[in-house]
Amino acid sequence: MRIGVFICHCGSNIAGTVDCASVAEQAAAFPDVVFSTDTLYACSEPGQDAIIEAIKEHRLTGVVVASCTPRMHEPTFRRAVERAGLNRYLFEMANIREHVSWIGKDMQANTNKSAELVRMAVAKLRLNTELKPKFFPVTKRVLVIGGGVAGIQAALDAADAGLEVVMVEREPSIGGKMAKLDKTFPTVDCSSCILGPRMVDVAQHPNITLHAASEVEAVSGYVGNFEVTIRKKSTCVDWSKCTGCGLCTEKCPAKKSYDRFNEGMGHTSAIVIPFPQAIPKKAGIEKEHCRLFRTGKCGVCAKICPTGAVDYAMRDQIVSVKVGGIVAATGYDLMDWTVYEEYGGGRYPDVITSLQYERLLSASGPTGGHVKRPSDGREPQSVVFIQCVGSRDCSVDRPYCSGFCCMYTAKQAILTKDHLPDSQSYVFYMDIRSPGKGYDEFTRRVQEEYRARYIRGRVSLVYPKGDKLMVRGADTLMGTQVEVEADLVVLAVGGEAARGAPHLAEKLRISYDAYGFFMEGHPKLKPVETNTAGVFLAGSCQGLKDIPSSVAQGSAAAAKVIGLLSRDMLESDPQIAQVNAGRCIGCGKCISVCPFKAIQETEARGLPKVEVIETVCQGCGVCNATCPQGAIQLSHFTDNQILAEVEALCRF
Amino acid sequence: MSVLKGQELRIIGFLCNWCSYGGADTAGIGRFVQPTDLRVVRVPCSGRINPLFIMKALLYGADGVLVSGCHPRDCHYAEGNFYARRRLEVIKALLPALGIDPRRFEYTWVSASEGRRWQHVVESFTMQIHDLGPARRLPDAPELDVLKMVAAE
Amino acid sequence: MSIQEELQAVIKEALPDVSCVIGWREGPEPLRAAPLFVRTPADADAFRSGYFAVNNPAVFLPEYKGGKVGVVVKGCDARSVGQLLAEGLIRREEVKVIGFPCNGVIDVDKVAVALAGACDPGEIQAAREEGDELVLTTPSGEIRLRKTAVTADKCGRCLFPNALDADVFVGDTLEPAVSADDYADVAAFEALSLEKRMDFWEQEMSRCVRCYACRNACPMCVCREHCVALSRDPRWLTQSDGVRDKMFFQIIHASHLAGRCTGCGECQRACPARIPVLLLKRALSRRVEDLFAYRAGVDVAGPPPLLSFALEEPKIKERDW
Amino acid sequence: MSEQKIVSRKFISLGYLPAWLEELALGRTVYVPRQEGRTVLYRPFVPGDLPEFSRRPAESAKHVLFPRSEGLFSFCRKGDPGAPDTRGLLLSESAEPGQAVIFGALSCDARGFFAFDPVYDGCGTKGIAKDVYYLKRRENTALIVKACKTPLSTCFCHWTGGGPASAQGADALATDLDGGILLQAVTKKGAALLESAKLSPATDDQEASARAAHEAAVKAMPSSPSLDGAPEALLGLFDNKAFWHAQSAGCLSCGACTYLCPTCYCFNLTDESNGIAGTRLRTWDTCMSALFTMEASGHNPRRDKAARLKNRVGHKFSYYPRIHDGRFSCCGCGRCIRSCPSSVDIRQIVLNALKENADV
Repeated sequence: MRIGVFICHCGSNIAGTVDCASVAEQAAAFPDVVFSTDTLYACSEPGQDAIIEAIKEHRLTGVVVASCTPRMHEPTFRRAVERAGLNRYLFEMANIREHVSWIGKDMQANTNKSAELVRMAVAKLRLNTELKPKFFPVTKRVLVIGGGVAGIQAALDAADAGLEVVMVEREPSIGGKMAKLDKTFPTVDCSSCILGPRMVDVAQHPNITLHAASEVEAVSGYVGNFEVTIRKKSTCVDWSKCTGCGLCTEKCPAKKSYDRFNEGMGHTSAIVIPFPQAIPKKAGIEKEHCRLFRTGKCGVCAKICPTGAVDYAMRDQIVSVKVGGIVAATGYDLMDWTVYEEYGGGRYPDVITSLQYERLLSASGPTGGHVKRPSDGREPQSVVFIQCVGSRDCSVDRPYCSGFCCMYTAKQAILTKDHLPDSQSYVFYMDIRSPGKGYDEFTRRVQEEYRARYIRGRVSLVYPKGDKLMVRGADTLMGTQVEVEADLVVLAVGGEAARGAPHLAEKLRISYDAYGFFMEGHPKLKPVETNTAGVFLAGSCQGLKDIPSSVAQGSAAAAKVIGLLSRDMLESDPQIAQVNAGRCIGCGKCISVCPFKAIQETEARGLPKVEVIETVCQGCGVCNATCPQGAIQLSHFTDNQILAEVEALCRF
Repeated sequence: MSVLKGQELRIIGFLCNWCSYGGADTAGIGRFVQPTDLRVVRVPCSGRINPLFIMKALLYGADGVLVSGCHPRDCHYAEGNFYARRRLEVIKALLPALGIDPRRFEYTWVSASEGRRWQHVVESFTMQIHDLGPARRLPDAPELDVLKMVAAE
Repeated sequence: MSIQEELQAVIKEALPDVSCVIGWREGPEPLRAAPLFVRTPADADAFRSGYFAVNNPAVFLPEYKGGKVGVVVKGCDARSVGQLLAEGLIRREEVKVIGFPCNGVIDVDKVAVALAGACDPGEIQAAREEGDELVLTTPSGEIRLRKTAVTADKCGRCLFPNALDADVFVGDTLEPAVSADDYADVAAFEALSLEKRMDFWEQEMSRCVRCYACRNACPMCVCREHCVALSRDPRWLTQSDGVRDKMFFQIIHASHLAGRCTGCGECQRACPARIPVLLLKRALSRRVEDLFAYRAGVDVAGPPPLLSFALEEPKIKERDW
Repeated sequence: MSEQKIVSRKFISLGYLPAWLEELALGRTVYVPRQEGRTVLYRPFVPGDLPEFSRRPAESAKHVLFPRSEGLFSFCRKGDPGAPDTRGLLLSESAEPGQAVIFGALSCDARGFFAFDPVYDGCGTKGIAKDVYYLKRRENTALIVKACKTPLSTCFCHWTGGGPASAQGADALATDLDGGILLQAVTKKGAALLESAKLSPATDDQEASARAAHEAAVKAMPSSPSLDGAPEALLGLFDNKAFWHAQSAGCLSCGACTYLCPTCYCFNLTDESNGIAGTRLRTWDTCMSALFTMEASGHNPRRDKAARLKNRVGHKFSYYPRIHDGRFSCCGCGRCIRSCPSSVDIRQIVLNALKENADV
């Protein structure tokens, strides 16, 4: 092999703590290296052109670039060497930025380490072979998990582009958190007026199949050809018959059931249509409240239903569907704020969450939009908002900012004044975070026009005094302690990853962070991709965000899926396992460990052997580590290639 | 060229591409300062790591070997680290039987988001190896001495 | 009828069904039986079982896959058969397993030690058992040795003297002498300093001639000619005579046997340089038993431990950094 | 013993043996049988340790002349960072082998080298292609064999033209006598070793005692069959698959027999390289391994162990003698039988072949 080595300075990112020229000089002595140089920015256009030129001039048959992490620019450089006529796998990277220059300042040690990493890369490259992708057909259908605003946006965009969309929503209706909101900031326009028509579009779009009250049970397969199993949970109502007339909900005797949609701010029946604009507008029985299921005696709804849709014996149904791409848009949930004993830990009925307050403000809410406090139904005169409840608080392991609370608190203060012109709002805050178009102006308006009193400081105690609540906190700007008498306390509870998010991530084989938020492919450059090909992210499941950002991500994820599925055939990654039939003894150990069932038995001249199903193999290499005689080798990560790297370190 | 005499020991890391290599990158992006001994071999999955790679390294010149993969249940390939966990745990038992200090090999799980944790792992393991000092090596065949050469004068 | 005669009869009975029955016959040396391949009833008369029948006949079984073959097994041999079956390397319907109770077998190396230079064990002209004693005829007269001094170590820790899963079992079952394998040999070795342990291997492995008798005598080593010991792709080893490469091959062997080794000790017995290579495998077997409560060739229901996993591993304590 | 002319004779009392070996070890490597672990091998003499004569060595002494692995030469690319594209190659020969003595080898070990000599002296090329590596060591090594007294059950040196006290292929013969060892040199090289003040002149009586011991040793051997027809018999069975299948049933295809054999001289060549520097190794090879005849195409003319065992026996008792004046390339040491994990008995195979061929 004729190898060229390029040591990138990355401006001063690498050259600041690595003597790049020295590394290049040392590399010139490595096996098969015929050309070695250092370069200012290897990834820049002139940098890439220099590589291409060197390939031609020095008849290079392999290239090593020592620069940043291969997770960043490997594809870039592979394309570059390809442009020069080399196979893209005759290329290796040495990571001398993230793994060297950025983690230490010792120039001598860094330079030495960089040279060793280059020697490892050279040693491996000498054993690289040309690999060529195979092509396989794709299923032009996309699965959207979650029917909140991000999922709805992704589904509609993909459907409009002609893709079939399967939407799975855990709740009986789509709409997500946004459907529960009264108004939205900073325009203070009606949430359901914006979202409602989009929800109807989902229901009516010919390309969209909606599975509400359903969950993803299992995902197998790979990009372009996922096999998804969906569990449609029993609602005890046959939705093909239910017309959504609501007669059952009127006649249901269990009128005191917990109202999930209204966050417990009101009561509802045990057979319920979540809210008037629900999509699908179908009734379902909440078994834990239903008299028939609790006492065995009732059955009113079945008797009353004009279409005979009620079926108490209904079971969960399992549906399988093949899709080419997946968008995860599972949103968020509120953190459990009752860990805050100082706010009453849930014991005071007039300390409520911001989302509960949205329901009290909403015209479609349990109070018809009249703000009444839960304890006695009185209109509150003094409303205290406490921000950062479960955000930016290491003591409850929620160090991150939820991002949207400052804005919705301002909105709620405005709405409070609109509803109750004589009321006074107080907002305890840490910082006002309002970067967004028209956002900061909005937070000013609430203070200047609506006269909400903003107090910079945390609340140390909420305690009852008569029928009021006393809110004690610090005013850090004044340097004093303050106590505010409140009729109602609204907690701006922060968000956290949706319940069960890590579990879904495991099914999708995507990463998630310590808080359960899904990991994007790259924080800057791949915000909606994941490291699993064909799986994309939209909305708050990736990290908390407000409605416009969620909608933007929904569209972005849709664009990615549309791009992916616009092709009839996909390229398979050739870094897959290959069987050397001459060495295979057909013992089948690889078959039993393959996580993808990508290896099958076969026969050659009457002897048992195995073969790899190339489009199914994902290239993990478990088989390779299992085969005692090394008859199955993971291309690009063969035993010899890894051993060469080890030897490159150990022999010297 | 070799490890820096008197300063570094030979430590080899086998990292899965999706989690731990990413975690090491994250540590780099965060400029989390680490000792310079470690050299990383990137593999797609901890399940790809044949325990014999570890033994090979320890027998042929490494003073310490560190393996890191995705946390169990988070494997990019669903199951690779489950196999790895068993195999790595079992191979550990070979070290005392060979007269190699078992502390020269450790495996752990670091996700792509855990830059701080990666820094901690590298610091702790490097310190552990420095506490143990250079490893004794079984002699290689004298006829292979030439393999230590990097170039003729 | 002695057990040997009973076995001869059983072998003859089995013959029409199988292409051959594998057992033992007298070997060229009095202390060492050789494998016997009974193809005709007359061949069965040469069959010998007992103290000198050390070889593990299970090693031959994979060669006969595809046809039906009979095999006479001791308890330890039967574990190898069980493990081969569990891994699908042979098929149950293709093997007729004939078992018998085993009282232990000889370790010729221990005889050499017991003789204490009185003669070369190769000079022994005849050997017979008399109660607890072994009577040897040598050029310088008869020598009597206590059998307990020259019985193989593996017999002292044998939990399965009666062949498991035999189609035919001849004789009365024996109670095992011990109730558990305490791996005292491994513990004793690991009680030495690290330095001493490595000294030991450096010395022992320097005798290795790379003949691979250890590998080929191992009933679980089924790669045979495809073994990585000699291959260049993958290339784990150089072909040099270095202790390091020779040690590494033993590591390869032990690691490939992790969770599979039945402890028959054939690797060690086959070694012409008398290197105690079983020790490494037993270190791993102990670990596998501790972690997964798995003994190869015995607990064979379900996949072998290293070809499977559990979501939660109750016995594995991962490093908490 | 009788067939060779004695050049000089000496006696050494046992008490002086260590001192004499130490003297020999000045400027030479002296190999003696030594106990290691649970076996006896030919290892360099360590002052203070007596050679181990109570058990016969498990291995032959061939590794002294024919190392298990030897670097034939090494190579290294020249370092020229300025012009890496035009780097030259530097070759270096391996070092000259030093002087060596093997003391206490068996007669069969010495005769084993007879099988090596013509092969490495270029017999196949009419003397043109001589193997300098082997010949140099052969020249630099002196062999003192020690007469056996009693045979092992696996011994059959007398079947192949040898005997327990033969000095063929050796430089001197040592015989245990009361209180000491009689040393009889049969070559000049041997005589030179006996020029030592540690040795005393031997007497005719001592020589007579030795002769008696040799005769007794010969008498102790069981009678030997005639192997005259063996080359033809084995050739006649070349295509008899059933015969070889039966003979090889117990064979495990390992290399213990060939690696312990004093006459097996086959080797393999491999380059071990780091890409810049490397060495060409010559290592023992064994015809019992499937890889021995594996061709680059993947085709293997000796696919099963029957074919491979046929080669081992055939080579020693048929193919080799047919081009080397009828001399077997087997010295009857019996190590292949003794160390075979399956006790495969080459004597029995040859006898079976003679019988099978006679029956046909």
